[in-house]
Amino acid sequence: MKAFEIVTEAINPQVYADLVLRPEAGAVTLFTGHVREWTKGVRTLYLAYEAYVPMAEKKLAQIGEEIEQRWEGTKVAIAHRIGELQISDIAVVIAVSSPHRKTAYEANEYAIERIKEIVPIWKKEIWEDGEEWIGDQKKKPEGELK
Amino acid sequence: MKAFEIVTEAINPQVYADLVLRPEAGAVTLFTGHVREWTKGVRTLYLAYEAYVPMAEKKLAQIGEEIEQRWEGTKVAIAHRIGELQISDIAVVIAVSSPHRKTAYEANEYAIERIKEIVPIWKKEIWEDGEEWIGDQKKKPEGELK
Amino acid sequence: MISLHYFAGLKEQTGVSEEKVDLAGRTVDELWQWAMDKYPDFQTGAARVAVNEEYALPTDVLEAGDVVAFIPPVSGG
Amino acid sequence: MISLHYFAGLKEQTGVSEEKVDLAGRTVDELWQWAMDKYPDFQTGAARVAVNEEYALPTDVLEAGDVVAFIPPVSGG
Repeated sequence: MKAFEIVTEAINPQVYADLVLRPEAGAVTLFTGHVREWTKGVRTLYLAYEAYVPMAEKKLAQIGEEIEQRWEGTKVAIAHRIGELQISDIAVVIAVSSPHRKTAYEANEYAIERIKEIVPIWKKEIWEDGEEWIGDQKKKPEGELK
Repeated sequence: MKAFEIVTEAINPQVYADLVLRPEAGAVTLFTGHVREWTKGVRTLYLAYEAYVPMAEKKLAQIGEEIEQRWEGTKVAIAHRIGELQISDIAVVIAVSSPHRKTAYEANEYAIERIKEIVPIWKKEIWEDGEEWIGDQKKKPEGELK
Repeated sequence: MISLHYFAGLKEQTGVSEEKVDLAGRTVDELWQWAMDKYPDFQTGAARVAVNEEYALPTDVLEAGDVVAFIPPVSGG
Repeated sequence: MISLHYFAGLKEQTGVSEEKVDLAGRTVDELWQWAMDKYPDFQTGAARVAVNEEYALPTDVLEAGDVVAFIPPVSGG
């Protein structure tokens, strides 16, 4: 169990929430990103995630450091799953603890935005009639971010 | 297990996350508010929460309805624990699922703000040298909200 | 009769959590007058009043069988 | 020698996930020229380059033993 890791098995989010809890924490936010069945009217059968694992874990840890420096008193844990994921499976979990709740929300949302910018992980959507590597979510003008 | 409830035993947050998960949900935010040891330099020994239970559950459900009307596609579950709580115990859990992550964060934060406004629950802080019912958090100018 | 409920700090001021009183026909505002006469520590504005589990207005009239609660400033979360 | 890694869509274009090449002393920009010559589907700007697990600048010079990765637009989360 590392605080910043790429995993290949099902994610148990509570493990990461426990990892950030401390007596001085009044608030914990736990975000889980799930495989969604429908995206803009297209039905996803399943997803396949691939990562450049050592760099991805390094970048997840970097995001943790960015947060702990920017928001005093926070502690962060992040895991992302790779391989084949079915509908409703957890792809990513972000746990943030903080003395105060506002920070816990802000820092958690910051983490998911940064993951989508700098962490080398790629998602392939598999539909009934095809498949496609998804990328460049930030630049697609019509791009709908999960 | 109700989606909006006052409980007297330890809260298992995963139960409420599971309650809001659906195939169309891409994001789940889970907020847990914990008993914090230190507040403005004063050490808390433990907390005691009291509620007007039937009205509190009704008001939690109302907050859920407000959210599901304001943010389309969301689903909400909230539980608050009463009785004596020790440091790091979970006092409140808020689970929100949504097709999109931004909404899941916003709606979750809205829920905790509304709880602090309208839900008849009271917290007594017990310190080494005294105790006090806490109230009117919104009005205290120096009031530090968890 | 209507039943009155007190919570948290107010309960410590009254010494009771619940009592039955004959105030049917009075308004919420009149209930406050009654409460402040009986409990000198009570102060207007120190609590909201709920009737049958919904926040009430000062002009609302109490009816026999109502369940009324004094709701001091809440501090859940 | 340096090792090159390809991921996701780029890996499907190259047909390999990894290869060893003799490009020590070249810049990242020159690596791009080399890659576009070898793989006609490659386009400048279609990926970032990481050297030893950190994003690199076009002017960075590759050294023997470096681990280089082409990072197409990421889509985690």
